[in-house]
Amino acid sequence: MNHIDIDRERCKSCGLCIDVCNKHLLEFSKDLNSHGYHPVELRNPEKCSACSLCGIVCPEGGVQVYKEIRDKTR
Amino acid sequence: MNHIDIDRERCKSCGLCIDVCNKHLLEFSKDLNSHGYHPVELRNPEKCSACSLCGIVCPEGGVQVYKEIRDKTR
Amino acid sequence: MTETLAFGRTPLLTHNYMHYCPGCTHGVAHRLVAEVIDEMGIQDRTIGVSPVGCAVLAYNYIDVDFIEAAHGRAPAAATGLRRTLPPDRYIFAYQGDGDLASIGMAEIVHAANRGEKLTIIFVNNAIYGMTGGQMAPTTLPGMKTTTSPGGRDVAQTGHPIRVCELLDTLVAPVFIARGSLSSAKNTIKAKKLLRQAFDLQHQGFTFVELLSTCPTGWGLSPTDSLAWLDRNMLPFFPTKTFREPGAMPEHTAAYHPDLKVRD
Amino acid sequence: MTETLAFGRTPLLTHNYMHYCPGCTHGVAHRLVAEVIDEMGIQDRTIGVSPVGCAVLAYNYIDVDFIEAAHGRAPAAATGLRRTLPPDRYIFAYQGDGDLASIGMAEIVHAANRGEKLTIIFVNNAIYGMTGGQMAPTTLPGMKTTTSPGGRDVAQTGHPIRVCELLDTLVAPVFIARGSLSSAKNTIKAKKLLRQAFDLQHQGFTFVELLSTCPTGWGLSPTDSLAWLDRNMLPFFPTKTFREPGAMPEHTAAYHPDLKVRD
Amino acid sequence: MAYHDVVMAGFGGQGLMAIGKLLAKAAMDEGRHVTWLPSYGPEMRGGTANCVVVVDDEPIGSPSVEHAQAAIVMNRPSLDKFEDTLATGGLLVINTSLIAEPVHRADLTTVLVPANDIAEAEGSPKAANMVMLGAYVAHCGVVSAASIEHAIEVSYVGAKKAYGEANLRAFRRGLAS
Amino acid sequence: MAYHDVVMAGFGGQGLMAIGKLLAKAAMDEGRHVTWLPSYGPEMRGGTANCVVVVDDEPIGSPSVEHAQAAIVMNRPSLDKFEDTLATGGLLVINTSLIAEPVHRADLTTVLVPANDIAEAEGSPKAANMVMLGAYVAHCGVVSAASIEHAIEVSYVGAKKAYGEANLRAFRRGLAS
Amino acid sequence: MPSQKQLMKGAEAIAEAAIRAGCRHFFGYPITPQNEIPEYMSKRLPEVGGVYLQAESEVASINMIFGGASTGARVLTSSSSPGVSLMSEGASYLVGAELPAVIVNIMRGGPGLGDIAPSQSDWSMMTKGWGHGDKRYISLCPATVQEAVDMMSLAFDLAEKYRNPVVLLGDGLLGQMMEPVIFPALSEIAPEQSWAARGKLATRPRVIVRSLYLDPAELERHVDHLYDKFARMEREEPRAETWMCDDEPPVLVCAFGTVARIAKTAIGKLRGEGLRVGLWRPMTAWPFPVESLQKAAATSDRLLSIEMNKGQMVEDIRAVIGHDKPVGFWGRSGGMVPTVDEMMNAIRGQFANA
Amino acid sequence: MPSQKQLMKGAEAIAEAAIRAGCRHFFGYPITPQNEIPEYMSKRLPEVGGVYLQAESEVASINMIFGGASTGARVLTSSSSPGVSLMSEGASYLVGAELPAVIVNIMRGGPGLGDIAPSQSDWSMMTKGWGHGDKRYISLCPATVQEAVDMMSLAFDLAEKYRNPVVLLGDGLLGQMMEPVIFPALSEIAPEQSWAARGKLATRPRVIVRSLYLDPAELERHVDHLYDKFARMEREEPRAETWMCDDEPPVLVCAFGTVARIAKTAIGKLRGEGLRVGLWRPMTAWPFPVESLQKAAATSDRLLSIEMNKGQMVEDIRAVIGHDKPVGFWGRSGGMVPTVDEMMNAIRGQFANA
Ligand SMILES: Cc1ncc(C[n+]2csc(CCOP(=O)(O)OP(=O)(O)O)c2C)c(N)n1
Ligand SMILES: Cc1ncc(C[n+]2csc(CCOP(=O)(O)OP(=O)(O)O)c2C)c(N)n1
Ligand code: SF4
Ligand code: SF4
Ligand code: SF4
Ligand code: SF4
Ligand code: SF4
Ligand code: SF4
Ligand SMILES: [Mg+2]
Ligand SMILES: [Mg+2]
Repeated sequence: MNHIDIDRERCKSCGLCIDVCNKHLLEFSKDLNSHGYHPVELRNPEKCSACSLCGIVCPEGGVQVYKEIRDKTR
Repeated sequence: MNHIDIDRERCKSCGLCIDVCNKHLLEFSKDLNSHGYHPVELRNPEKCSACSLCGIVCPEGGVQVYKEIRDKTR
Repeated sequence: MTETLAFGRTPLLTHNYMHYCPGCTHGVAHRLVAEVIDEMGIQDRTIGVSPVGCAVLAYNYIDVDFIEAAHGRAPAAATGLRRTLPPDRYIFAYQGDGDLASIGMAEIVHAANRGEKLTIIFVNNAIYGMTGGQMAPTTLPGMKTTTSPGGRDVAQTGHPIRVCELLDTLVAPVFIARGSLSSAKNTIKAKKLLRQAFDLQHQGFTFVELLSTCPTGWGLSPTDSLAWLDRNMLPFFPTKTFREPGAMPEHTAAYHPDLKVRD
Repeated sequence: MTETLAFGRTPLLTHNYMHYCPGCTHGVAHRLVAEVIDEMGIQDRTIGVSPVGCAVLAYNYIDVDFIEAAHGRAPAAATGLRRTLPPDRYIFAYQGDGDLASIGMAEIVHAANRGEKLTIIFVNNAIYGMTGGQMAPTTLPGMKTTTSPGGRDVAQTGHPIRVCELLDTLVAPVFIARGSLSSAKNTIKAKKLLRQAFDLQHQGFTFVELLSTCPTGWGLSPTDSLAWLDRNMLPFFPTKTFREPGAMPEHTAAYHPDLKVRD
Repeated sequence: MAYHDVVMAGFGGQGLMAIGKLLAKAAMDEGRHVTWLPSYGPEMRGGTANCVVVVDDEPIGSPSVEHAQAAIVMNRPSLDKFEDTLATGGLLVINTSLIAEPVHRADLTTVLVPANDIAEAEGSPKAANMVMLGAYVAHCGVVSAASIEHAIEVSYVGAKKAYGEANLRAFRRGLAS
Repeated sequence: MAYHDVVMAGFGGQGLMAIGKLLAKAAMDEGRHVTWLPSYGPEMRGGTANCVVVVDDEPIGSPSVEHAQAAIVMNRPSLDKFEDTLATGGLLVINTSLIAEPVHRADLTTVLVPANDIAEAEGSPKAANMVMLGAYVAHCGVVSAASIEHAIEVSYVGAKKAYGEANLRAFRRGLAS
Repeated sequence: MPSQKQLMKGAEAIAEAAIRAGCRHFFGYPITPQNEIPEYMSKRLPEVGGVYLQAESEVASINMIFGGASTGARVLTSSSSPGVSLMSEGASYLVGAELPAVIVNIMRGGPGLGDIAPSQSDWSMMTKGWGHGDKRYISLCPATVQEAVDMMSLAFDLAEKYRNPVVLLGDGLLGQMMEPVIFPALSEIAPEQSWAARGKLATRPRVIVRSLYLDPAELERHVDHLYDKFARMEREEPRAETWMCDDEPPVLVCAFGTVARIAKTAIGKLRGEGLRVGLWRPMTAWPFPVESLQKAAATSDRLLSIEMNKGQMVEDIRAVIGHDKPVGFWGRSGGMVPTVDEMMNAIRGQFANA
Repeated sequence: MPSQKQLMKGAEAIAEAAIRAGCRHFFGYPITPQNEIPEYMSKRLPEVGGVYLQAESEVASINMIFGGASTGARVLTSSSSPGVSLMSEGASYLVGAELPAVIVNIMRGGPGLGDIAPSQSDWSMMTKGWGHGDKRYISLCPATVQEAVDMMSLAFDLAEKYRNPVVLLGDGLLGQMMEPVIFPALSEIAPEQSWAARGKLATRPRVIVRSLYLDPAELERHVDHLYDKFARMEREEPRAETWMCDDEPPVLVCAFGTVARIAKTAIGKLRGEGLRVGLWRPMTAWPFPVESLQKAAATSDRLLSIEMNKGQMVEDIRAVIGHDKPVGFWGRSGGMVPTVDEMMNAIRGQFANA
């Protein structure tokens, strides 16, 4: 399954990734991180296209995007 | 008669007026002024057209040009 | 089922937590620079020059040797590096619009004019971020800042300076381009410009302006800031490549410098 | 038989003996400025700013109130005058190419960009006259000076800076022109440019570059210097009017500054 | 109370500077000497920030303070920083909406205020700072509540009036907490 | 001659600096201590200029001099300036090609040299300065003529060799004058 | 109308005080910790018909000041340490051309970029080395926001009295803190100086504002003239405060600016402990109040200079005291503000030494 | 190969000496009376594989020096008073970032544009106030062209020893005069400093050359570290000469640079008249040679400082001597060079006073 990995401590709740994800998969967490921000979380990983846009816009370099590799022989 | 008036003490013998006078009326004097330059002198005033070119190029503002006013009734 | 890293954090970014405000695109610009250096494999040959401005701490984040220049003087300091280091080094300076276009105008014009073999990254956010949002030379007409409380009055303070256009009148530069960090698409393009500049650096002076946001100084949310940039900065600061190697400003090509005064 | 003064010495020139070298066209430029002020009848409302350069003593020769600025800072000092004096005053600064295009690059760009209501007279003789003939930013490629003994090497020091072209990228200026003092004909034209600039000064920033000679620095006779100027400077520094009121650089007209950030 | 000092600390943006100024203004209006001194980190936004207010009947010497008599802390890092430095027997007002940690020092008077919760309940989520100020004034008494209320009234005028009223309500909730 | 100083003055461009350097070089080659100090007006070209050369067997203190022991003057303003300041009994070498005025002081040894005329006659109109130097050396003897001739030879080499030879001739004409 | 008491940041109060003193023209460039001065000016000056102009740099600021002062206007610029460094050349030009102007330096930690925290480490630069050549500047050192306000009109008056630049020397603490303050009434000053370059008049000789005197003899005369003014400043302008000195305390603390007020707290507490300590505070860094110091020191056994730097004013104190009695130094640098407790310890140490 | 004796202008000799000392990079901007330095460099450096670069201003020069020094290269700039003023900020940055570099100041008359004649009026700026913050520079003051040559390699060595900028402080007289001079052999210095920014190596921690320490506690530690270096300089680097002092003369003349050599002539003549006068000459303006002065002054009754300014070094002398004995001052300013005669008169006056 595609998914993204958000560095909770780096996230500053700027919301740029939320805005750019055209699948609308990202939301602020209710919890605060130690810097006082509500880090972003991925809601429905199964819908993630691993398009990387969230990573490209994140000013904190806080997002890594993983793409599932399907076995081509299948 | 047209003529020009050269401020001997201002003249620095740069020769720009000599060069610009297309009637070739200007020459360096043999004498030095108090600054050590050979000031320019007008040789044949009768040929001067009062074109003012010598005055326009003189960096010292050292040339004044006088034009004869002929009586138009004559 | 295996997975691959589609988008990862370049190792050229250190682990330090960045001091930038939420949504500030300085962070994006940093990442792009780090990625380019990483991809070119020149980390050990690259020296950065940080500005005085919000990016003064750039050395905390980009993992190459760094020097910190006085306000506006990064092009001079970078010149000092270039003229003393072996030619294989890559040298970049990172400057804000106050740093580069205000106090540092003489230094950037002259480094460009000398054709210093540098890459200058000009992060234009139309404001003095670090000092609390004062008017910059690139502040837009009518834009409110802490020193233009009624909006920039062009009759008193003039219009924004377009640095790319200005530098494009000089003969020596080999690459001058303006990009924008206002969207993912533009960010990808901006990275290409940075890569071009670094690739061309050993041929001469290279310059990349990046239109950037300052949500804090602008008093807008990060997302609104991106939209504001697109709507208001782009019409006056068109994104394009102004100079590529071989191109020359008007009147220059026809001119054959072969004269000598005195022998 | 009576006679009339076809060409006289303007009373705006003082009686002081000028310290310039024989044939130096600084003297011509001084005279033109004095004549323009005289013809406009604004002697009592004009304040000059002298540079640091051979023309530092301009105040000894042109009979108006004067201030003497630090090297390169005449546009800033003139700004100080403009912003504190009644608006009817005429303010001009007279600067050399080292003064204006080297150390003073930031100040001239910013005064121009702010649209300061000034006339800047830029006497470009492609060399540092006063200090003994060092390379200037406007020194021509290959030209020998005391600090480019092998001729200006464009690979190391770049090409001459064309200041008119550079300033012409800014929005605010209302008049930018380049003239030459290389002949009587050009001198007459140059005076017209100066007059235009003074006439337009209360509308905004006005700038006249005058290509000028430095026989001493160039190591040529005064007459050879004029010819050298024509042959070598003109191809790179075309004489023309770059900006007139109403004209604007590309992209500017289309731009409508009506935005506000924060209310 | 002749001499009093208090430090107010939290994340940038939590409004600590503003309540410090209100306190200072109130003290000034009561005819006291007063200083207000801010301190910021390198961040323009976010990060931690604090201010110190000193009130005295005499002209004030140092506007900065090593061991404050009171502290208003609105986030965890500020608690860590200021709990240790408070003067013996000092007053510590803590925003429990954001700080779960217990206070270790036993010699302090500790006031626990769920300021964000109270402010949200009041319909003014941004006024948690005012709740804290209210609680502080209630327990410390360096100035009268009326002086603070007056300071709020004159500080938020014109377009900010509605905002001032919300602040006033939050302050009163804090006073009563 | 243990200590000697001389001032050389004239219009800028008359080559005073150059003959001062030749004297200094000759003195150095003779193993003496020497200083050479120029002085210019505001003009880049023209105006007056002078240099002072001090020669001594001891290390030299002041490179500038109030009352010189000798003067080479090549124009009128320099005569006006330096005649008065010369030390009692000093040596004054005057270029009579350009200076018609008489010398007023009776206590000086005055050497009159029509330097420009001699140089022109010699076919090197620009070498009037060398003529003056020759006359000075002949009357003063601070260095030997041979040392000056050597200095001229090594100073004008390559493309300037012909120029050096003309200078040498002019210098010798001065010596003999 | 003098205003009623207001709570105001030092930096803003300084700006308002300048306006009250008749300043209508400000040229400056942002730098922390004094941005509130230009920001306040940008808002307030247009309201009173004045001009705020953001310069492209501090080099430009000081040269705009040069131009503005040349017309006789009351002009102001402000900056902090690195920016003030950049003004060195221009400051020397102001002295040379005999132009009045006021420059505010809200000092921060150095050298180099340093930090943005309060410091007093430009004492030596401002009193001795600011720019080249033989030159001097009057420097006023307020300790409170109210004093800064009061000194602002004094600064303009002195600048005009002597036709010389005057410095208001504060630190980040003074610039950033708020205190209650009362302002004098707004005054309008018409620039009617006979030496001002405003256009050639038939009624006076032509004005040339310059610092070039190519003839060394003439320059020397000019410098002598400047030094006559400096000597007069040294006679007429030293200002200092002594505090808690009536009982001729054996230990005399010397401190200026905000450090002096912290020292007052410390001294007050030490007095509570029974230790006899007094304070001497120069209110002018230059001219250094030599006589006042001599008088205050005469009855004490030892002096201790306390500064927010590595020991700068102490050099001037030692120059005055000579070897007559010990002059100690204690300070914090790099933006560290001395605490009352550590200051008390440092002062106690003087008694231990005695 | 050490060269044979050559007749050379001071300014050119300084340039050649820098090259001999391993300097291959010069950045500078023309200004009289030191143009011969850049001019010489522009010709000579390319011959030895070095780089001459004309900067756009002195502000750019000092910042190019900053970049060049960051790579460990031996870098030089030179200027004269107004240009050196403009370098103030950058100089402070060099200290803060601990960079070695050599700056030549060939002083001219000031303040402002002043004139182009010899002067010593930047003593105070260079020793106390050059730039903001707590900082120090070693300043070497040669009196002869040969000494300037010798001090040039010392300057580079000291700069590297302490990682701090070093100033060669000359005056227009020194720069413009010709004297015979012998040069040391040409040396090549490879920039292999561990602290140099030349590209990140696996073998050492990443290099960051900076002067910003945002945490005041950290900046204070850094400044303390700088002051440890300054204290070491004060112990190890003061240099001075005493002359004609063996017979413990009652009058001690103090002079530096070219004034000291003129003073030697004057003293020599006065000795001829039977007056017992000695000379004390600091060869380092900072660190000021306190011990040497104390020693020389110990046996004299009165001191007279002679300077080409309005009295700057005399302040340092008075700080050392205190009230122990009279310290007089006599000088010329504005570019006037003291003559031997008037100097003799001034010194004679000391005997009259006695
Ligand atoms: C000589 C000097 N002047 C002023 C400053 C204060 N200062 C620091 S950053 C800055 C401007 C920052 O604006 P910009 O370059 O646009 O960078 P941004 O913060 O917007 O990225 C200023 C004026 C300084 N540090 N040094
Ligand atoms: C700060 C400073 N730097 C350098 C100088 C020395 N200087 C005087 S004039 C000049 C350049 C003159 O050249 P330019 O402006 O072209 O005028 P020109 O003499 O050719 O007319 C320089 C570098 C100075 N006076 N001040
Ligand atoms: S990778 Fe694309 S789809 Fe997945 S969360 Fe990020 S932006 Fe959304
Ligand atoms: S873009 Fe980055 S910092 Fe911003 S909300 Fe998303 S993860 Fe957080
Ligand atoms: S006015 Fe014309 S014709 Fe007469 S001398 Fe001058 S240039 Fe020649
Ligand atoms: S142009 Fe003027 S200065 Fe030149 S030679 Fe003619 S008169 Fe003389
Ligand atoms: S102030 Fe502006 S530029 Fe600076 S970090 Fe914040 S958002 Fe970015
Ligand atoms: S040096 Fe050149 S510019 Fe200066 S006066 Fe001489 S010729 Fe004119
Ligand atoms: Mg910016
Ligand atoms: Mg020029």
